[in-house]
Amino acid sequence: MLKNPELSPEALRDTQAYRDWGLTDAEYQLLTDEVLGRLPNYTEAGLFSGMWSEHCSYKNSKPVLKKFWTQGEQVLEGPGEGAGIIDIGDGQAVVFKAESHNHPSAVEPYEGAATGVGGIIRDIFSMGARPIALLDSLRFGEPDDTHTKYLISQVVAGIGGYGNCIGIPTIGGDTVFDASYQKNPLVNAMCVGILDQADIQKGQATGIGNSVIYVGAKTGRDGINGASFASAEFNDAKASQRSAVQVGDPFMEKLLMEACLEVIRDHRDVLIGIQDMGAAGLVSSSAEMASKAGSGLELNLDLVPQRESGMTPFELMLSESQERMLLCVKAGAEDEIYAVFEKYGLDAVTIGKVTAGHQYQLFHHQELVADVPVDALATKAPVYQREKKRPTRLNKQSHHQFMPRLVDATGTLKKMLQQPTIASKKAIFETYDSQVQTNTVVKPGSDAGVIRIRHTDKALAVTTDVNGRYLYLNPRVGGEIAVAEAARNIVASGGLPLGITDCLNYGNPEKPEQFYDLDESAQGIARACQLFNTPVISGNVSLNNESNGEAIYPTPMIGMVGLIKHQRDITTQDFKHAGDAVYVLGNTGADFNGSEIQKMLTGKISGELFDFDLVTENQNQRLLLRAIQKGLVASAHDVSEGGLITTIAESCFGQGFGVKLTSDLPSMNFFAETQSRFVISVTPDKQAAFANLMEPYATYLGTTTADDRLFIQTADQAFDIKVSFAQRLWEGALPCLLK
Amino acid sequence: MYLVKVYVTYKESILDPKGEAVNDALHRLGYTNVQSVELGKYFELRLTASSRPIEAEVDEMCDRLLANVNMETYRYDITELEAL
Amino acid sequence: MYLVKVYVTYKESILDPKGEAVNDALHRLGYTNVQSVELGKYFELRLTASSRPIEAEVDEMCDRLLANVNMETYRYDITELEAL
Amino acid sequence: MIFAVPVFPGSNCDHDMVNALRDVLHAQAELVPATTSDLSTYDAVILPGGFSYGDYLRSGAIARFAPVMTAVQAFAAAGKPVMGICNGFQILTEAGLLPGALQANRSAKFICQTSELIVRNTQTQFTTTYTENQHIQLPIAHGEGNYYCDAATLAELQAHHQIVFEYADNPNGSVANIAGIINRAGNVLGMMPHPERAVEAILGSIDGLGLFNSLLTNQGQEVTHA
Ligand SMILES: Nc1ncnc2c1ncn2[C@@H]1O[C@H](COP(=O)(O)OP(=O)(O)O)[C@@H](O)[C@H]1O
Ligand SMILES: [Mg+2]
Repeated sequence: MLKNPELSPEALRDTQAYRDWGLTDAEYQLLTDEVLGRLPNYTEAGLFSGMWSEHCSYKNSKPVLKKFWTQGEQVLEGPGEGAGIIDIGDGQAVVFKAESHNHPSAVEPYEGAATGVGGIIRDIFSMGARPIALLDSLRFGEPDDTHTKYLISQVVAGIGGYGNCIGIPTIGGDTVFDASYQKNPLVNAMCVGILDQADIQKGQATGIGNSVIYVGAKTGRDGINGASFASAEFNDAKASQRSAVQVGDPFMEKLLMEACLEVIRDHRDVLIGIQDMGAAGLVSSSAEMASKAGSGLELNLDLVPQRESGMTPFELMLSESQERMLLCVKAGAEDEIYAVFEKYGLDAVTIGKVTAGHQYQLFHHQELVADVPVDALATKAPVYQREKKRPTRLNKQSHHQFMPRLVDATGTLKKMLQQPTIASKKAIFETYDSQVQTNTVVKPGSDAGVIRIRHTDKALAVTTDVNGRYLYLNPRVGGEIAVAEAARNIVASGGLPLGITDCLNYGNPEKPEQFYDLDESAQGIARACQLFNTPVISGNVSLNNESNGEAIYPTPMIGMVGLIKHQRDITTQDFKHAGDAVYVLGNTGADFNGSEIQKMLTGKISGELFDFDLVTENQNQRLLLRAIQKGLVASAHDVSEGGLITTIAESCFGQGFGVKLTSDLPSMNFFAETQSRFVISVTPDKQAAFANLMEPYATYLGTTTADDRLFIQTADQAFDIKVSFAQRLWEGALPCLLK
Repeated sequence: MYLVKVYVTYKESILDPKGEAVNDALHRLGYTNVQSVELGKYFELRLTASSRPIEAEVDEMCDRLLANVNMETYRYDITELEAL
Repeated sequence: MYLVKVYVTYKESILDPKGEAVNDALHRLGYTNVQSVELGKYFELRLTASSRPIEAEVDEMCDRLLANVNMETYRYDITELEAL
Repeated sequence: MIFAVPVFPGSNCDHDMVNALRDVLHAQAELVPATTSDLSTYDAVILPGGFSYGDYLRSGAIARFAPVMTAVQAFAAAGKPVMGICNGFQILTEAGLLPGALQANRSAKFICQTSELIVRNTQTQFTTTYTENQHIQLPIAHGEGNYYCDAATLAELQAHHQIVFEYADNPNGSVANIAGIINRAGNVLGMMPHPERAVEAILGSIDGLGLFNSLLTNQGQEVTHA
């Protein structure tokens, strides 16, 4: 059945066929001359192409990732393992990570998105944690062409299809539409898990003679060398070379998750390590487990459960079949482990063992088909310090702030509420089960999703955020804002930010201008993380998000988790009663470059990004959190895209209250996107204490009302609209656009 | 008017979890002589003639929407229905 | 060895939401000559002969598992495959 | 009263149900594997929500053949209370313990939202703590919750007051706004909404408590029709 008989080592060298797998000539040379001291055979070269891909080795992004701040006394496990871990007290910890599945989702949106969710869930339970929440961060083109609509509906269906079936609530995310993502949508998924610190697992294989056990789905020819595919630039001409698409099987994963968690909980004494098979499948999981432990490893590929006949070692090792895990178990304890998987009807097979030394050896049909140093695979990928050049688009920027001219404030508001990025995302998140596991206190639709921790008084707040437009205008400040905005959403929900994960979605790092974006924004993220005390504990890099040479906006998705110490502090964005005082915390400037209103009125964004001050941001966040913890706040909503007016309108929509407010700002400023602000409502009995605490940072605007009317007298005009009508526009926009 | 029956199945090498679930269920019910099950989609379309040849139109619908050619294959039968 | 192709569709009186969704999508793509779409299931079973007549066996599998006769109907074709 | 909550491979609301019963209602409840063949030591059975066997064929179609379903049949035949929530309802219809079938939602999409229900029959052992025509808020979360039955079956259901819950604002296309039905004998109830998700104020609603409290109050005794 072999379509391409495998090339001999010499033929591989002479034909340079390794280039098709993403290995460069220099990398092949390095492999031949320094790592092996001989020509690699077909299988060996394949192993290296997978392990040295950007997706597995971070060869282009490592120097950038080093700049991240990863310390903090709360960190139990930083980047490096499957997912990071943070202490939340009482012997418990939270585990989280995000993963991109951009390219697979562009090719097969349903399965691409579904397997993205499946993959990130495995990262979490392989750490020993029970997954308790999912989030999805999506970027699509403008929803006005049929292909984009198709992508949106399929991606959303795929995310729901997997998460709903496996029974993990999807409680948050964000969705943005911009032409920048039209050919290259972003599909990032985040999973949060919780564990007892005693259950923390590592992906390692130690102890000579211990067994390597394969569990879960059988290996087929799906997604062969997908890691290299994910790392390659998109190009219409290449469409035909894509290897088989992976299909997700959430039912299998549900069984696998329950079985693995049972092994971790009840067979701790014989379990040495556990790791999911993600990118570069079997080679990546096994080589990493051995390398981390300083061990050698030997696998007999004939024992690998196979879905198809005649698979070659290359295919077996690089297949990205889903729903598979690798365990390292004490010799002699195999039967005990098999019994657990048997109960769930799953395959569990010993396929190899830990060996003395540091070689990675594969046997197939009684022949040694690969024999390479294990560290060379797992840790010796070349690292590139890419060239960095300030992009011309930044050098050409105008210093002038765009000033929207508003003839009709209310009319502009109506239009704003229907912008796809501003409009309600209910049509999307209502297709996700957000309540399974019965811990969801705040469902999607407020600033952060909140889940209580059963049998404690604690809760976790989670969010994903980033505004690529800000980064496009200023990558460094945009990076700071991405973290600040995430923290703002956590704080508005009553949480103390604990840490972040990220998906760094960028263009081709070999282009100096694109590398500039990556490097600058990483520094912005790092600085903000340090100030907010939110270390980066895990993440993922997705480069080459380009189609036919055009890169997306730099889009580092920030996934943040915060701790709510007492459940009474859980706060949502909806106004709660009529007659409450409405305040805005933070100053409003005439900040319009990169804003939704600039986009809405001019069709594009341009100019130098407005000023942003992290210190002010942090101070305002601390102030709000203090007020919440003192019990002074009825509702809090952070101000982001669409400005103050959008924020106020959203707070009205939740429970249908109106407002009667007065401001000395001009109407236009109600659309400004000045950072570091919140809209807060306070019951009359708490108003004095609140004002006292917030002076002089919060401004009183007026009160909520029982009327179905949003009324704001500004310096020049008035916003005046029925709340129910405005809400219909806001909620109706997306379903209408997606028709 | 035409009746078009379209059959969409996974390509070889693509995992078919649904087919496997049915296969396993049939085995549990005692039909151990079942060797394999594939579960695909079956569309019945009714359409009137357009200015283009019907085969070209159906091919295009399949390629664009009814199947994802990265992972699925399709075939179809076209029957011309008598006008009422 | 037999190859059995089973087609399961909704009974006539029943609305088919997924078929309608496809119908709407085809219209949006400009195939306005599409009058209706039904979306059903298509099974390909491979099975070896058992002691019972194959039709009886397939009927039973359909009634018990492959279709829900409250809302679906089925039909099938059986082909005998040559032994290899 | 001891509740059994069968766990099918792929069930995912099984723990939610047991947590509601134990933590909130302080009732005795046990998870039982789908391989269990005897339920005679229990007083009530609740089939939980989820995606049994992935729901890859039709919701509930494969689960209906799990060994525990033979026991559920016997349990129901003995007149003891059986309740099916969401996937549990789908399994009960596939198993023939309740009439009709559950089809894909009218929107062809999964829907997760709070829905308003009207309690139409309070003369069942599952609903005595509600008042006739009471409006309650319960979460729904399903892709195939669109109840279908033919006209004759519907007439039967109506004639015998077997429609227990109706949607106030039909979210999925169900015939006659049906959200939950009971069998003729009055001991098997199936419903798409999730009462176990509505037993704690912090999660948004406590309107689901009525079902469990009714069961606990009536202790498996048939409610005499007024
Ligand atoms: N793809 C999605 N999945 C789940 N929830 C989403 C998604 N997109 C948006 N949401 C929810 O909609 C609400 C508004 O989102 P967003 O506009 O991004 O809020 P913010 O500007 O406060 O970050 C949030 O509760 C968010 O979790
Ligand atoms: Mg927000």
